[in-house]
Amino acid sequence: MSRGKLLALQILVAVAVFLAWHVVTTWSIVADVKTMRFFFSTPVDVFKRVFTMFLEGSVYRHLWITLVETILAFVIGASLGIVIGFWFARKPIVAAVFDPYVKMMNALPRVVLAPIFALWFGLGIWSKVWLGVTLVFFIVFFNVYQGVREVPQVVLANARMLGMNERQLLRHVYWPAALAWVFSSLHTSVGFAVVGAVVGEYLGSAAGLGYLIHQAEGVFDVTGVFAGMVILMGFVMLIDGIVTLVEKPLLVWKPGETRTV
Amino acid sequence: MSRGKLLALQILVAVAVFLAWHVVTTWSIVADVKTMRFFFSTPVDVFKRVFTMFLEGSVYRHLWITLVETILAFVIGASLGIVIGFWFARKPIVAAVFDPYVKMMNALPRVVLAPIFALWFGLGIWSKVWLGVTLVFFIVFFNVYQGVREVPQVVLANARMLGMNERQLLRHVYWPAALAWVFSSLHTSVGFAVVGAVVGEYLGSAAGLGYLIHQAEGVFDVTGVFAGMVILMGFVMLIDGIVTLVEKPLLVWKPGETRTV
Amino acid sequence: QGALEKKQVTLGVGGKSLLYYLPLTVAERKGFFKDFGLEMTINDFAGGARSLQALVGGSVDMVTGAYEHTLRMQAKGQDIRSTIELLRFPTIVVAVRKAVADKVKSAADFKGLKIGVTAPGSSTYITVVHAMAKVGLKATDASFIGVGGGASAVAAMKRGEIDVISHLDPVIAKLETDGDVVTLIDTRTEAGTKALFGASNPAACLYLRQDFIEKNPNTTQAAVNGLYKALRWIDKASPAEVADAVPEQYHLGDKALYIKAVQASKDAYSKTGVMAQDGMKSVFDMLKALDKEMESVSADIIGKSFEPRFAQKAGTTVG
Amino acid sequence: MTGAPVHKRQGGDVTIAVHLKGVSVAYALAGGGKYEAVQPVDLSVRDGEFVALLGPTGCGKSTLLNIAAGLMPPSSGTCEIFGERLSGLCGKAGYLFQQDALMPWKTAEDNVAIGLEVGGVRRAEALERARAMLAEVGLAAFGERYPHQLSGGQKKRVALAQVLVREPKILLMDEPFGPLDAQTRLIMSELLLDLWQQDRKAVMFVTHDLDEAIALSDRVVVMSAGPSSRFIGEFAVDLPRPRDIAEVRSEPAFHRLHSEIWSCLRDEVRKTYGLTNKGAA
Amino acid sequence: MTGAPVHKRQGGDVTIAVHLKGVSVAYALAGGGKYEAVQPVDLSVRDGEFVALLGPTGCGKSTLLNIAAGLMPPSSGTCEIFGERLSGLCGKAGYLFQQDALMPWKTAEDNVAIGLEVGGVRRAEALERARAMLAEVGLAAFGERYPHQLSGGQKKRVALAQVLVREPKILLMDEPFGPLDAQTRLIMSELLLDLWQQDRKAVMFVTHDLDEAIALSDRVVVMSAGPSSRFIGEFAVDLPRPRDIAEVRSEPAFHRLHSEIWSCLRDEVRKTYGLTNKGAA
Ligand SMILES: Nc1ncnc2c1ncn2[C@@H]1O[C@H](COP(=O)(O)OP(=O)(O)OP(=O)(O)O)[C@@H](O)[C@H]1O
Ligand SMILES: Nc1ncnc2c1ncn2[C@@H]1O[C@H](COP(=O)(O)OP(=O)(O)OP(=O)(O)O)[C@@H](O)[C@H]1O
Ligand SMILES: [Mg+2]
Ligand SMILES: [Mg+2]
Repeated sequence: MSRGKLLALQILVAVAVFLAWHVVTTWSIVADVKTMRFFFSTPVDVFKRVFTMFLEGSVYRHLWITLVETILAFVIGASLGIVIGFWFARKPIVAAVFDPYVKMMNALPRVVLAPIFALWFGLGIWSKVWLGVTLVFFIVFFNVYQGVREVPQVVLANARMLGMNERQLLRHVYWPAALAWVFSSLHTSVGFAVVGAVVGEYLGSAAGLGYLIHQAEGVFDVTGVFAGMVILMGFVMLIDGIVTLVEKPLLVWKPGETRTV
Repeated sequence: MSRGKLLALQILVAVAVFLAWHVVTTWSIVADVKTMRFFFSTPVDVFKRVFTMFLEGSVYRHLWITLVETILAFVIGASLGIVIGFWFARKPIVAAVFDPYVKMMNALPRVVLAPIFALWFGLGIWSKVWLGVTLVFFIVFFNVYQGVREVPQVVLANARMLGMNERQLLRHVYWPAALAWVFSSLHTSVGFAVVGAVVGEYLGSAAGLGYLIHQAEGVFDVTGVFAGMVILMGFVMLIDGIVTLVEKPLLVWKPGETRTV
Repeated sequence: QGALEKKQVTLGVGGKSLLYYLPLTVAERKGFFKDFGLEMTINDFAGGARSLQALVGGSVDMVTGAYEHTLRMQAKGQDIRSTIELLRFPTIVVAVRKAVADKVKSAADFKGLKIGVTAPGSSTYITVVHAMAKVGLKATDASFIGVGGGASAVAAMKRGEIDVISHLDPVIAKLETDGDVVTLIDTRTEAGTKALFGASNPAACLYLRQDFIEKNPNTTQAAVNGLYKALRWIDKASPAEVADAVPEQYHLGDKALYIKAVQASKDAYSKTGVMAQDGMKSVFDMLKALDKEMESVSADIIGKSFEPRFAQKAGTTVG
Repeated sequence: MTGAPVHKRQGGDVTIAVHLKGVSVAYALAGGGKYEAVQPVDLSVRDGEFVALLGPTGCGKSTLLNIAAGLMPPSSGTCEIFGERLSGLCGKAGYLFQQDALMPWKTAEDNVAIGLEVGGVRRAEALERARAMLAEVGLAAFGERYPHQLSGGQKKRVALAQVLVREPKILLMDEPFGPLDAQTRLIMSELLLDLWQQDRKAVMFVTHDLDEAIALSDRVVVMSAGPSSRFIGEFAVDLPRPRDIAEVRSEPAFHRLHSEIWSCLRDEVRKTYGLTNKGAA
Repeated sequence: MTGAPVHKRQGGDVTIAVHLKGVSVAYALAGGGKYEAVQPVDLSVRDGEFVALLGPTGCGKSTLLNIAAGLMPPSSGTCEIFGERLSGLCGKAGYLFQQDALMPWKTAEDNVAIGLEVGGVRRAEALERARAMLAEVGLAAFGERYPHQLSGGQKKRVALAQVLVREPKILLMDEPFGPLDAQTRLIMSELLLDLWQQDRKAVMFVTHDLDEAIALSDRVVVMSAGPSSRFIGEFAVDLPRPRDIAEVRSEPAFHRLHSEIWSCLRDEVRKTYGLTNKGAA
């Protein structure tokens, strides 16, 4: 499908969603309009708000902080996930011993941990970053761990026969073989990095998109809440786009559909 | 390594953690003991509390509710993730069109969505279930989507030549090929299902472990908070154990290390 | 006034936009902290408990929060002291859903009902339980549902999932204007508070750690001065002026409604910043009666929980 | 029952099973380039005809089978199956791939049975027939093994059973006996001829074993080395059927054909082996 | 320069490169069972000796190579490499696997060069030598292709280059010329012999092509069919070296050997083909 047609379809979907949103917040079809607006605002208002936020310029500071937190959370979480994932995959004993603990830690509700993070890392960006890290880490970790174990046995045997030591195996075999899994997890975890940062801000902070959303929510300013979320989404698309850009050249070797011309 | 030795090592790790915990909450090494206890309680108190909670029996009702929520969230989220993941993987146009929207939705902070969920699904278990679903879904979805695309081209071509239609391909090729990815994502998402349920309860509910934790937090009863989290962890191990039990027989065909006897 | 030991301070609050914390917003917006040389960073938390945790953990220097917190902390051996009273009455409202209003006329009728509170254990919860205790009901006679702070509380009432709600503005204001509830107990007013507690009942205050106060008495004084100035300003200002002072979003999209809400609770803001002795005692007694952990705590902590000297000094120096 | 006419197409009374009409294939390379594997060629395989495809490595034999199977579209020309233009997969063909193509998550017998099951055969019956076919290829004792537990030759035979058990109208076989020892090769060839004899299918058979090609087929088609390979020779095999594969090699006609094809191939390979290298230096 | 003594082990003056001493292999099957692939066998390959391993499909040839490579431990017995007991991988050996074993994420030339790079050769030099070796196997123009863009025979030749470029002391080759046409096979055989001649390595060579085995090797070892296969014959190849592989086939000694080994093999396969099936029915 051509890029143009694809874009058209995508826009169509967006328009459909907005139309539905507009309709249910303009006419009392599913519920009383007043109630609907209380919970969902209206698309027009939300976009007006987004627009003024950018026009006024008040949003940039918050955006910048959330961006920094998100990127740090993403980079640190993904790196840790990759490193520890590889380590576990290559050291079955370590993996076996720590396996239950990793899973337990993954189940801790981050919301409850927030005060401890504030204690350890203060209220600056770092407590948010680490909150994001705890989300990103596990997603990447589990995928890397699995990805390494999926390396075809014969390719691995061949590489070892070629004289590769553990470090070289990592670089030339495990890493490229696990790459598809890593990227799959990165696409999931981009979103979670943002969620971590925003939730961190939401739970206690002085700036950032999460702070804005929290402020708006406290006074039932749904328009503000949705405006914040819309900005957030644009945000994720951006970072995800970067991930995709990095991914493409790294995965050229993938067989895929054979093409004749 | 033998099962016994493994267990011993695992217990060693646990003991080390408890010891460290005990030490920092008994002597003012890293920080004032009073402050440490305010945030971390002490391991002895926490286990005493867990013990009394089970002895008194007050916890069972809450545990049951959280269990139901978690399992529902897990099952619904994973099923949706699998179904939609397959659908997207098999319909490249659908995938291309909805791709940005899926990623956007993944970035919505669930905490902010809680009121909307409460509106749609009430304060009963369903709002918690759906909160959990929004976490589980994305993790499973992205992995299934990737897993399906990783099917070896020649195996796929062979299956098609054997006369399989789309439904049969799904069942006999895509599904088993993606299974390792699915299970990897399930291990991650078990934790997230619990987190979803607990956070949901935490944000508004009448029962459940999250409710207990929230209640304890409200009166600065850290011991109660940690007791809740300890129970939570035991909980996750249980569900994860079930996943592993299901996984084992389904993945026997995996090459793995060749063993001579 | 001596030189400030610390110019840059961080303050924690759990839900800054609430009317409960109006003096803080006023002091910030009107630049009252700056007047006394403070550069104040305000961190907003999801709930008062979190701001307190941040204080204990040392990530904020001071907190505007519930007076009850200082009592609880004193009981736990954490030396946290309040320095100025901001709100004399809890401003908590207990209201009942319209549909069951004719059957539920007072706390005595709460038996078997579903009661929504912000969070189990919180002050909204304690207030209802106190009211029930007064008419001989136990907490276990009703079921309590944590409905959270914001829109989910409104949603819960609108969907009819709860029969009674114990909450604060703006949730109450929203439900009242939409005509969803009938008010039973209203502690936004002196009369309502006295009726329920028999005395005033200090709610919001500024509290700090004792060691911080000791090391930074002038900084503490400056913060108290700023808030005191805000209290005086609120006392003199008309509700409309108050509405103009806060960010537009705080109006809930309806300025007239906001002005009405300010009007309703204006009386609750402290006049002097100094807590009444019987008020503190009443809070303490209530906690003691309702919380197992507080049972064995002696009344001595009341004395440590509030340091009047800063507010008193502000009263003499700040016009 | 003797060989088919060469270089001449049939009249209306003989159905043509696979008809490649001016088919050429160029692969898209990364970076926008392309590689012309096969230049326009014509090939028709009559119903019931056994055609062997020979050619130097990399000349495009597998490529042509893929086209006939409908796994990819030709760059130019068309492929007709029983007179109908092929678009999409060829449902009438069974394809034995050159690479391992067994489903690693199914046991040998499940791998064989599944082809019947998807066609609507009850599982019990499918399994029974699968086991019988596995026995035919000498793997009765290995039905419950997963592919990774089999040797190279055993995997190939499972794949063979997988294709044969479905009794397709057209057989596309890419080096089916490659990793088998000479003896097993003979046994498998006999099996294949037996089945083919019972119910004449059209067969396109790629092999590197000239003896095998002659012994089995009605016609041998030789391709030139790539790139842009074409057909450089077609040889009718006029040996009587049914043939005893072990014996047929001693017939004089066999030897004549053998040396003819051999020289045709040899020159081609030697030439191109040099060319390919120079083309890149 | 003629064949090695058979059935007698050497004295001290000849180094033994690979020595399998009473090696047996039993695979663990799922469900706790086991499958004895090879019963205790002894085999020694002297430094500089070229040994061909022949046997029916599934008899355990790849299994023995895996043992010699140190990829898995034998169930009983030991493997010694140049007199040292092997535990873990055999660093002195180059192994050409029966299956595709190229790294799919590396181009052909990177796949070949990596073996040098990990040994400490600078990348530029490694690439240069890799390209030269690819040219030797006739793939100069295909250096930048990824494995999935190559034909079956091309992949095999890349793998061959990958092994040869490292110049290992011991060569383990599992059907290296399987998917190649007869002509290319000859060229590759010549290349292999050339390299072997320059710097006598010990070679264990698995093939199904009897001609090839005789033409290349000093000794042919024949295995019985599995399960529990053993050595049923060892044949010294007393043909003069250097050999012209195309010509050597016309020598009478060649024919004598050929028919000897052939009959040894045939009986074995025919027998076991029946047995395996009965064992399962
Ligand atoms: N996906 C691809 N992209 C680019 N070139 C390809 C691709 N697949 C095959 N080729 C090239 O097309 C030519 C023909 O390939 P094909 O697999 O048909 O050869 P073949 O005749 O089957 O050879 P072999 O006997 O070695 O299996 C080869 O030169 C190969 O490199
Ligand atoms: N992982 C395994 N588990 C169980 N049995 C196995 C395993 N690998 C191989 N075998 C069995 O061991 C026997 C020998 O296998 P091997 O791969 O060594 O045969 P081979 O001589 O190389 O055969 P071919 O010529 O077909 O490649 C076979 O019967 C095979 O089924
Ligand atoms: Mg091919
Ligand atoms: Mg083998």
